[in-house]
Amino acid sequence: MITVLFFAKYREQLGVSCMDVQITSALTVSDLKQQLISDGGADWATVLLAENTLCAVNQTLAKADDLVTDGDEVAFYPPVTGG
Amino acid sequence: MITVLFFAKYREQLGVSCMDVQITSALTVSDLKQQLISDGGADWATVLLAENTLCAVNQTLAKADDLVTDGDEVAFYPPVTGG
Amino acid sequence: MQRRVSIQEADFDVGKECRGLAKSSRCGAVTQFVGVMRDYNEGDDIVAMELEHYPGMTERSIESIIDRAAQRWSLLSVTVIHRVGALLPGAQIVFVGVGAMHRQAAFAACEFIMDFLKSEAPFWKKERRADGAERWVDARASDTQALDRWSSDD
Amino acid sequence: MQRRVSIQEADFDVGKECRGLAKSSRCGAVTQFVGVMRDYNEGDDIVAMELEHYPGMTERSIESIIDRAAQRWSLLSVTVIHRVGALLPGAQIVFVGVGAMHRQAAFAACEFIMDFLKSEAPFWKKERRADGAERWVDARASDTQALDRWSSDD
Repeated sequence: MITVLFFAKYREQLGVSCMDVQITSALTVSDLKQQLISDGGADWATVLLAENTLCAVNQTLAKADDLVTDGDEVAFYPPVTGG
Repeated sequence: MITVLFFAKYREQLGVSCMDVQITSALTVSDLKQQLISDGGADWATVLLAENTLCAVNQTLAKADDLVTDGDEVAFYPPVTGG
Repeated sequence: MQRRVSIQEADFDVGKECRGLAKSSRCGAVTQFVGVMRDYNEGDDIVAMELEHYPGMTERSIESIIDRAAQRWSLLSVTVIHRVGALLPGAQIVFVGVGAMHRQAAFAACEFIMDFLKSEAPFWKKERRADGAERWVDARASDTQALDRWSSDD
Repeated sequence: MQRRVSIQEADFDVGKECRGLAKSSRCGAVTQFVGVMRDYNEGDDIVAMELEHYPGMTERSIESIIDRAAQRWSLLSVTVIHRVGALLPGAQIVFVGVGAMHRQAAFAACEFIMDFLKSEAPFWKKERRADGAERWVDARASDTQALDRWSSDD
């Protein structure tokens, strides 16, 4: 099981801030997105496939082909606007 | 008559912070230095002819051939070290 | 090097932070940046703001930025404070302070940390306009461009 | 633009100066530099310092530097405070603060003003060493070199 987090605009658009997701084996960030979209539908595709959507695995910025394994914390969020 | 000021190391070396100087007509900063050296002697030459000695006329940085006229305030000082 | 990172709802005291940064007897220069909430953005009057962050990752991200700055310049102290939660116009949002022996390092590191914080640290601003509408602030291309200068050699 | 220049023996309050710089509702960025007296210089322990200045010309010189910065960047507020008289290690010597809408202008102008203050404003430092000897501090070539970057176009 992994934990998936959403922040800011994405949290509002999906109505979810935090969810547990079952994965059968290690998979890439891309694969995880596809799994979430097949479970969630069109809104999820809009958020997760947006060109500038960022992903962090275990609180470190991750790329599309980085691996997600059991127990990981994965976050999806829009470009940051702090400071 | 003009007023001549000395600051920091030069004030200490010459033992003078402020003096009134009679000038007969407008003269350049260079000419003023020569007049002060002929009145003051070797110590004055050391200070006034040092390569990095700065001169301000009426509180604005001045060059060797800038003019000094009656009533002016002239200052000689070493490179600045504030901040 | 002395390092302090704080994510907090409470306001901060710039004078106190400055004294903390200058504690080392070798410290000759303290540079500080304070980001302040404006009442105007992208053509609209803004009456309030909500700052969201990613707890845990925010701190890690800022610590990583500070480490990179400390590898690049000789620093004695760094403090980064970022507020979260509800803020009103005029409020202090972010503090970046750097203490060093010499001013060039203090200036460069302070701007470096601020530039990377703007583009890497997971914070998001939501503005409330005078007409009551809310909107998430968009990231600015100029903040990404600001990083370019740090990738060339000094 | 709001401008404040003060040459004073008294210490200054960085927090208060910061609030003063951020008064405009358009102000989004405040950058501040604080120069601090070190207890060590050119290989010697320093126990005290005396700061001399040229009253009148100092203020004019700093105002001229601020004016040049304001022509180059869009600024909302500038404060420069420089202490004179007797100072001990750890003392705050100089404050340069700049308020602007955006951080790039605030950073650049703050460093510009500090660089020119260092090479133009008529202040002189005399240090007293631990052994009682006194010496006038020599100007540093690096402070003259720091001006070079401001002569090229940005």
